[in-house]
Amino acid sequence: MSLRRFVLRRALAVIPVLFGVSVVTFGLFHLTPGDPVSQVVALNPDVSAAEEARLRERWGVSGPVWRRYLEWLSNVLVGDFGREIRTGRAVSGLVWRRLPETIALGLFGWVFAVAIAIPTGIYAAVNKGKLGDVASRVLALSGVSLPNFWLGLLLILVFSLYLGLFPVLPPSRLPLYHPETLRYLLLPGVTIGTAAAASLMRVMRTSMVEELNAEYVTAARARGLPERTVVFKHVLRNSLVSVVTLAATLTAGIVAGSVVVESVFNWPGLGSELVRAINRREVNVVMAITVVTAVAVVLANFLADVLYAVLDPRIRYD
Amino acid sequence: MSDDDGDAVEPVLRVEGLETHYDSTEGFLDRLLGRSRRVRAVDGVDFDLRAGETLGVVGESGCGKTTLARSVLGLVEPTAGSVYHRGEDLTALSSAELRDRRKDLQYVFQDPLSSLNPRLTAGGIVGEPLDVHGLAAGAERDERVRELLETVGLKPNHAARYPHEFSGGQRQRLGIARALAVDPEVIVCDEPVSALDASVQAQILNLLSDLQAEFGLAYVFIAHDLRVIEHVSDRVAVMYLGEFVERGPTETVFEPPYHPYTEALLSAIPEPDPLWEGDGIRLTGTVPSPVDPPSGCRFHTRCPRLVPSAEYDLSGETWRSLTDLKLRAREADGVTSLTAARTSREGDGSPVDGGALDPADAIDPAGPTGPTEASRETFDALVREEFGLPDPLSDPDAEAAVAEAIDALRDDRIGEAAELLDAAFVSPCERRHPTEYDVGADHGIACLRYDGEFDEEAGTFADGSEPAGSAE
Amino acid sequence: MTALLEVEDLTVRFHTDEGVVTAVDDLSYRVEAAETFGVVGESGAGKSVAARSVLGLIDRPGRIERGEVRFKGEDLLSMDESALRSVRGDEIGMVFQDARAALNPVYAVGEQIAETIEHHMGYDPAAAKTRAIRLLDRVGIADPEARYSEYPHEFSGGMCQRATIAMALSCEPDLIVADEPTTALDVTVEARILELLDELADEFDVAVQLITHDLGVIAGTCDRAMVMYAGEAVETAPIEDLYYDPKHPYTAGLMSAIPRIGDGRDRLRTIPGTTPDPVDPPSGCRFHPRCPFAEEACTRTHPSLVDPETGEAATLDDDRAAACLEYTEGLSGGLDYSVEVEEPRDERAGGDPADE
Amino acid sequence: MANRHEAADGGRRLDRRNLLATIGAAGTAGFAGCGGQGATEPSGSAGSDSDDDGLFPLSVRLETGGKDERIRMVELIAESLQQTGYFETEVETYEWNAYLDRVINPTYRENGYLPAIGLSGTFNPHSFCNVIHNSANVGACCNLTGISDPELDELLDSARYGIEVAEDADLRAETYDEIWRTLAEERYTSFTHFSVATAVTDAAVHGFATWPFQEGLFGYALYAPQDEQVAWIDRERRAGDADLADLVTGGTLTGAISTNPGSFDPPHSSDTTSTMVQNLLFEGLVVNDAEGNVHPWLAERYELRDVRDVDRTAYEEYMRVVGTTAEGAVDADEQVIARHPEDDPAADDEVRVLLPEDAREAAADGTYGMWFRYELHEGVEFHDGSELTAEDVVASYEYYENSATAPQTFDSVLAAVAVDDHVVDVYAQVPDAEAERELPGIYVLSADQIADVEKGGIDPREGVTPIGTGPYEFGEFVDEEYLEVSRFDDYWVESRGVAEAFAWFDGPDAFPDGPAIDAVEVEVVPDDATRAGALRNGEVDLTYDVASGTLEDFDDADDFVVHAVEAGGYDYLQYPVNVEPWDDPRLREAVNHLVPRQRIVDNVLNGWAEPAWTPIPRIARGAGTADYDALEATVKPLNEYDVERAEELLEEMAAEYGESP
Repeated sequence: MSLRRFVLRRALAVIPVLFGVSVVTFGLFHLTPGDPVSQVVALNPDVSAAEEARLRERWGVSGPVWRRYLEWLSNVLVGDFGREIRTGRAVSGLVWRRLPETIALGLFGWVFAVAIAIPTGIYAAVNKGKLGDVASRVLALSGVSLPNFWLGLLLILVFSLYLGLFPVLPPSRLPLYHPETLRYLLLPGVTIGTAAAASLMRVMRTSMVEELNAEYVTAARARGLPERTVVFKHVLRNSLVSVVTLAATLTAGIVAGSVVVESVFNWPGLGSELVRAINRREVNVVMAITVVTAVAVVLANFLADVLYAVLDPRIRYD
Repeated sequence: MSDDDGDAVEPVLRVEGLETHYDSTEGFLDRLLGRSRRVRAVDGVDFDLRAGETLGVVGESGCGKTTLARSVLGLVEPTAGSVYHRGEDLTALSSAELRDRRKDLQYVFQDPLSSLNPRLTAGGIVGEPLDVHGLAAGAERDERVRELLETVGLKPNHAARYPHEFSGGQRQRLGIARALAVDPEVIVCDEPVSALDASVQAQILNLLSDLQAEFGLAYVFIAHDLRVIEHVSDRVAVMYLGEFVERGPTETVFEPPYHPYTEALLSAIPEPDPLWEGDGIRLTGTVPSPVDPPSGCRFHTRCPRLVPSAEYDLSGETWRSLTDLKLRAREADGVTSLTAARTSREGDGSPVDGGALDPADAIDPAGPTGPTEASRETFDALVREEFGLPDPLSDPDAEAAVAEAIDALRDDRIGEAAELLDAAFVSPCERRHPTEYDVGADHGIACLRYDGEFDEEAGTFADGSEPAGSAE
Repeated sequence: MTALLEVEDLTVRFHTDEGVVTAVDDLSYRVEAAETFGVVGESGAGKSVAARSVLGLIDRPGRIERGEVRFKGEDLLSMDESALRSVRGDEIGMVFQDARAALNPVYAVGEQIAETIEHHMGYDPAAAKTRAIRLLDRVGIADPEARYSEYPHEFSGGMCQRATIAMALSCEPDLIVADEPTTALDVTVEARILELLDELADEFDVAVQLITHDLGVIAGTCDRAMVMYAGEAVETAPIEDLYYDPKHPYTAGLMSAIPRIGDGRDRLRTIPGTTPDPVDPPSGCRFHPRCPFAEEACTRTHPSLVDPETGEAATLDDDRAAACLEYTEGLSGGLDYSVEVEEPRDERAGGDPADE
Repeated sequence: MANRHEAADGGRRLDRRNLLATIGAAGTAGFAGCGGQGATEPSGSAGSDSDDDGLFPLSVRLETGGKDERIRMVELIAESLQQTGYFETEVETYEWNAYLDRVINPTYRENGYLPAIGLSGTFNPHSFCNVIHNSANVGACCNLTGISDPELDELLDSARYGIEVAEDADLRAETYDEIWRTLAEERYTSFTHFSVATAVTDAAVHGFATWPFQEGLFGYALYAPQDEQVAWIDRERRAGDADLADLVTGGTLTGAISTNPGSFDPPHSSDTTSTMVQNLLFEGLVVNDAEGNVHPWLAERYELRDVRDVDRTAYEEYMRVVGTTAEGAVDADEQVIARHPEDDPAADDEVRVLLPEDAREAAADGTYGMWFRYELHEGVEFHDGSELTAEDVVASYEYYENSATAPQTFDSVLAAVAVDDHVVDVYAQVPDAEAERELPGIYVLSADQIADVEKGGIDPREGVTPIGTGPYEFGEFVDEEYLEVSRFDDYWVESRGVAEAFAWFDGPDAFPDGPAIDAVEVEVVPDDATRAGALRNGEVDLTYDVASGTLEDFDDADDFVVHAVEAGGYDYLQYPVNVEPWDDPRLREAVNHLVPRQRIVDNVLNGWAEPAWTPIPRIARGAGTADYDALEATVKPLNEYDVERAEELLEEMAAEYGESP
C-alpha cells in the first residue's frame, strides 16, 4: 500500500471519529435537562408562548433532538457555530480569531517540548546511568509533576517580575508572525510544553535505550559506521516512532493545558475563551470550542499516524 | 516409535476437511468496502491419529503447521471441517465442554519461555492444570507436582523456581510436565525442540519418546526439521500452503517416490558429513501468500518438477524457467525487474570500479541506458540470462512465443507480455489441483506426476503429450 | 607465516549482577585467507561473543580482558576506535543470525548497503547505489533495482540474509564473520544461503568464520572447524577429521545427538545434563560433569588444547588439537567411542569409514 | 448616567424591567442558559426547618458568589453566627454569574437561604434602597427575597417623585431620613460595608484620580475641568512631586481592565467596562463633579422652564389601548413611555400606554411634569467632522428607546424636542427630584450614525466605528484583547478653550484646554494577579480591581500610587423575610448584631472599605439625609456588633417558639 493510500485511508477513518465527536458534543449540551430557552422561560414568567417559540426557533432548540442535531451539524460543517447568546455575534468569527493564538501557543509548546526532550533523551540514553542521565531523569520527573498554573506563575514571578526579562501580558498589537511574538510566547510556551517535554524525554530515553540494544545497531557498528551516524541516523529515527505515538496523546494534554496556561498568561486563545464562555454560559461558544479542539486532537492523531508511517515504513502495511 | 498395530482401531483423533481461514482485513473501513482478505492458513486437511502413535507434520514456515495444531485443539476456531475425538466433534462443542476436553488433549509450545507465566513457580505452572480441572488438591496436588517434575527429568525441589531460572531444555521439560499433568491422550507438540541445542534436543526427543511408551500418548508432532520428524514419527504429513501434499508411514515418505516438495525438503537437510553431496535440489522463493494461493497445484510456482505441457518439446528445466518468467511478468512493475542487472548505470558507460566485484559482470552488454533502450539482441539476452532460458528454445513454436513476449517486454508492454506467456505456456499443474494419489500402502502424494493419466515411465500424459524432462 | 586472522588468548568477561561471567576463556584460533572456518558449539559456548570480539563489538557489561586479535598481523584490540572502524565493514564484514533484526527497519535495504559503500569506499551516492544494486543482484535477489528501495519487512527472511551478506561483501572484505547466519531460516532457505556463502567466498576470495550450532551446517561448507564448550575451544580440526575422527568426547557426543535420516535409531544418543553455569563453571575439565568418560582426574585438572597425537601444547599453526586429559595424562578408561559411516541411502555418496 | 445599579464586579445590570425588555428585544437576550439550578432544588429545605426540638439551633445557609473577599466575609459572618450556639451555618459559594442567575430566580426567595451580594450605587439615594426594597423589584432585580412592604414602597416613591420633593431638597432629605429609620427598624437587609474603589497607577501617571463611580474612571480621571483634574504622564518625575505647572503633554497611557467591553453602543450596554471605554468617546449634555453637582457640558447652559404637579394619570387622554400577552406583559413594539397606573398588564387583557409619539404630543400640549431647556454649544464637532446639533440630541433620545437602558431612561423622560438647531427641550413625566441629573443622563450620539445602524450596532465588532464628541476618538479594538483610542485633534473644548467653553469653570489658568495624554491603550486582562504583575512589570501604567492584599504592596512601593475613593458600591445580606422564622424581625435584628462590620473591613478587606453603619454611603449623603451625623448616631447602635443583644433576642425567641406546638 502506498503512503498516499495510507494517508487517504487514515483520513477517511477520521470521519466517523469526528462524527462521534459531534454527537457527543451536541448530546452533552442538548440532552442535559434544561435547554437555554427553558431556562430563560423559567426565569421569566412574562415570556409568552409565542415568544418562547420564537426564541426556540432563534436558538435552534425547537423540534426533535435529531433534527436539531442535523441542523446544528450542517451549520457546523459550513463553519457556522451559531451566535453568541449575549451579543448575538457569530461564534465562528470568535473561534477563527482565537484559534491561531492557541495554535501558535500549542506549536511553540510543542517545539519547546521537542527541542528539549529529543536532545536530552538522546543524551540520557547514550550516557545511560551517568550523572547527566540521572539529572535529566530527575528533571523530567519534576517536569511531569509540576502543575501548569503553578509553573506559569513561578515563571512570571522569576522571569518577568524579578528579572524583568519577559512581558507578563500577551502581545496584543503584534501580528502572530512577527518575530517579536516569540519573546511573548516563551513563558507560556515553556509552561505548556514542560509537562510534554518531560514525558517525551522519558519516552525518548527509554526507546533510545531499547533501540541502542537492537541488533541493527550492532550491525551498523560492525559495518564501521561512525557512532554519530549510528545514533543520529539509525537509532534516532526508530526511537522517534514511539515518541510520535506519545506525541499524539500529549496533544490532548497540551490542548487541555491551554485552558489553564492561557488564563494565567492572559493569552487570547481558545482556552481562555472557553473559560469565559463557560462562565457566561455561552453554549454555542463552548460547543464550538469543544468541537474545534476535538477536531484538533483528532487531526493531531491523524498527523501522528501519518508521521508514524513516514518514519516507520512497516506501519503502512499493518 | 510405537508398534504399528495395524488394527482398524478407532483413531483417538480424526480430522476431516479442516479449514481455518483468517480474515486479515484491516478494519472497519475495509469491511465496509468489502475488501476482505481471507488468509487460508489451513485449507482442507484430513488425518487420523491412532492411540500411541506419532504423526509428524513438516513444512516450511508459513505453510500453516501451527494454525493446524491450534485448530485441532480448538485454540483457534476452524472455519470448516471437523475434529473428532472419541467420536465426538470438537468443533461442535461449547467452550466449557471444550475446556473439559483439554484434559485429553494437550499442547506443548515452541517457545517454552514465552508460554510459561513468569510470575508462577514451576510448581505453580505444573499444578495449575490440576487446579483448573480439579484433579488434585492439597498434599495430593503437591505430591503429583513432584511426581510430574521427576517424570520429565526435573528435580522435585525445582518446584519453587521461576521459569527464568531454568535453562531452555528445562523449560521445555516444564512445558511437557504441564501438559502431562492432566494425563492426556494426545499431545500436540508445536516445534517443541526447534529452539533447543542439539544435545538438549536429543534429550527432549528421548523424553517424549519415553513418555509415549509409558503413558501410551499419541503425538501430533510439528517441526520444520525433517531429521527430527523422521526420528520421532510413525507417520508423516508434509504440509504446503495449508494442504497436505504427501502423507504416509515415515519409511515410505522418506523413500522414493517423493512429492517434489518432500524431495526438495529432504535435499536441503544439512548433513553432518563432509563428504556427502546432496541432490542439489534447491527451491526458489518462499511459501506464497496464503491470501491468494496459486491456482492448480499450489506448489507449481516453485516446483522443480513442473509437468510441462505436451504442446511443446521442452525440457523440465526450460519449462521451469518459462514459468518463472511468466510469473514474474505477471507481477512486475517494470521491465528492469525482468532482466539481469547490468554492471553499470553510469553516464559514461564505464563500469564503476566494481569490476572486480564479480567477474561475470565485468562486461556490460546493455550499455549505459535502460534495458528497453538496449538493442533487441541485448535485451533478449538480458531476459534469457535472468531466467536461464536457452537461446533459442528447443521447440520452435515455443521460441516464437517467447520471442514475441520478449518483444512486448522491450516495448514496456509488460501486461501484454504476461498475457502472451500465459496463453502460450500453461502447465497442467497450473490448471489442475492435484488430489491425493496412492503410491503405496497408506502413502498418498498430491502431485499430478502420480495422476493415472500421467505415465510416470514415459513422463507424459496419456493424452499424448511428450515426456517431460526431469530436473537433473 | 601469519594467518589472516589470529586470535590469541582472548578472554572476554561480562560483569553481571549475578557475578562475573567468563564468556570466552583464553581462546586462540586462526583463520587463513580464503578459507571457511567453522565455529561450532551450543548456546552459551561463547561463539558469538568470540565473533563479536573480533570486531570489538563487545558492549557493557562485557569487556575484553586479555588477548590479541591480529588481523593481517595487526592487533585490532589495541587499535583506536577510528582505526577499528575503518577495518569494520571494510576489511571484515559481519553476517548476523537474525538478518531482519540486523537491518534497520526504517531504512530501505539498499540504502543501508549503499551507506556502507559510501562510507568506506568514498563513492558518491549514485555510484554507491549502483554498486549496491549489483550486489543485491549478485546475492540472488531478483529485481534488485526495485528491491533496493524496499524495506526489511518487505523481504522474506532468506532475502534479508542475502541482503546482509551483500552488505558484508559490499566493501570487498578479506574476512566475513557469519554468526549463525542460517539458524533462523527454513531448511530450504538455509541450504540456499549456505550455498550462496560458499559460492561467494570462492568467488570473492574471502575468508569466512562461520559460527553455528548445527554440525550439519559446517560439514558441507567449512575447511576447518573449532568446537567450543563453555567459553573454551575443546577441539580444532580439518573438517573431515572432525567428523570422521573426533578427538573430544563433546564433539562425539554432539554428533551422536543429531537425528539422521534413515539411521533407524530408536533413541538418540544424548549428552546428559546441561551446559554449566557460566558464573561458576565446573573445576577441572568443564565438560566432566556431562562426559561419559570422565574420571577423577578430570574434576581436578583443566585440560589444555594439545596435539592429540603428541600430547604437546597446541599452537596456532596446529590444525589438529583437542582439550582432553586423554591426550596428556591418559584416562584409565580411555575414550570409548567410534564413528560409523553408513552406506549411503539411495544416491547419497558416503565417505570411507574412518573408524578409530 | 446616574441610577445605574451595577453588580460590583460582574458589571451586570440587575433590573427587572430591563430584563423583560431584554428578553423581548432582538439580538440581546440576556439570561439564557442560566438559573436552572435554583428552580430544581426543593424549596424551604434548609432555612425554614423548625422541627419538634424547637427553633434552635437554626440551620442557616449563607450563599454568595464572586470575589474571594466576599466569600471570606460571608464565612466570617457564618462563624460569628455559629459561635452563639443558636445557629448551624453552612456557606455555599458560586461562580459569580451562576450566583446572579441563582438569586434572581423568582423561586429563590422561597428557599429561605441567606444571600450576600454586592451592588454599586450613585449620588441618587434612591438607588440605595429602591432596588432592594421596592415590591416592583421582587424576584428579578435585587429584591431577592421578596420584600413587599406597601408603606415602604410609597415612602420610596415619595422621596423622589412629586412636586414637593422636587422643589424642596430639605423635604426630600427628611423623607429619606424616615426611610433610613424604617429600614433600620425592619432590618430587611444588613448592609455590611461600602467599598472603596481603587486604582493603582505607575508613579509616572500624574494628576490621576478615581471617580466615585468605577465606570467613570478613565473619562473622569484623564480630563475633568469640573474637578480641576487632568492626568499626564511624566516618566522623569514621580507623581505627587509636581503640579499643573509641570504638566507634560503627550504619551500613551496603558491601562488594564478585567473584563472585555461588552459593547460600544451606549444605550445597548450597561457593564462597567463598556461604560468606561464609552466615557472616552462620548459626552452628555451635562457632567457631574465629584460631589454630584451638575454642570452643563455639551449644553452651554440649561434651565428648568416649568414644573407641573401631575401624575401619570395625566397622560390618560394621550394613551392608547394595547393588548397584553398571556404572561402578563404589555404587547407593544414601541417603547412604552408610561403605563396607566390603574392598569395591570398581569390582570388585564388590555392596558393603556403612552407611546413616544403621543408623549411628544402631550409635551407639546403642555402636559408634562417638568420642562428643561438645553442650549447647545455651537461648533462642537463629532469625530467624523460633522457638527453637533439639536437633531443629534433628539435622535439620541429616540435611540435609547427600547434599548437595554431604556427602562431607567424612561423612568423619567417624557420627550425630547428640538426647538432649533442648538436648542433642545427635555420633558419629565412627573416632577422628579433627580431630574436635573437623570433627564440629561444620556450620551449624545451622531444622528447620521444612528440612522445607519441597527439598534445596538454601534460597535467595531459590527464594523461600525463609534462616533462621539469626546476627547478621544476610536482607534482600534480587538475583542477580548485591547482597545486603542487617540486624542481627537478637533476636540471642541480644546478648540474653544476650557474657560471659554464652560462658564462655570473657575480653575487655574494653567489648567489645560483638553486632555494631556495623546493615546490610551486598554488591555483586557481578566486575571487579577496577571494584571497586577503587568503593572509591576511596567507593561501597563494603570489598573484597578486589584486584590486588597496586593493593594498594600503597591501602596508601600515607591513606584506605584494607589488611588482610592469611597464609591457607591456596597455589600449586604438580604433576609428571606417571607420564610419562617425570618419573618420575625427579632431574628433579623439579632443576626444584624452578629455581623462583624469592623472586622470585615479590617481583616477581610485590609481596611480598603468602610463599615456600613447606615445604608447610605458618602456620595449619596448630600441628597439622602438632612443630617448624616445625627442619622449615624441613631442607626449605628442598631448595626453594631453586639453579641449580648443578639443572644437576648434569640433567647426570647427560643422561649417563645419552644412553647408553641
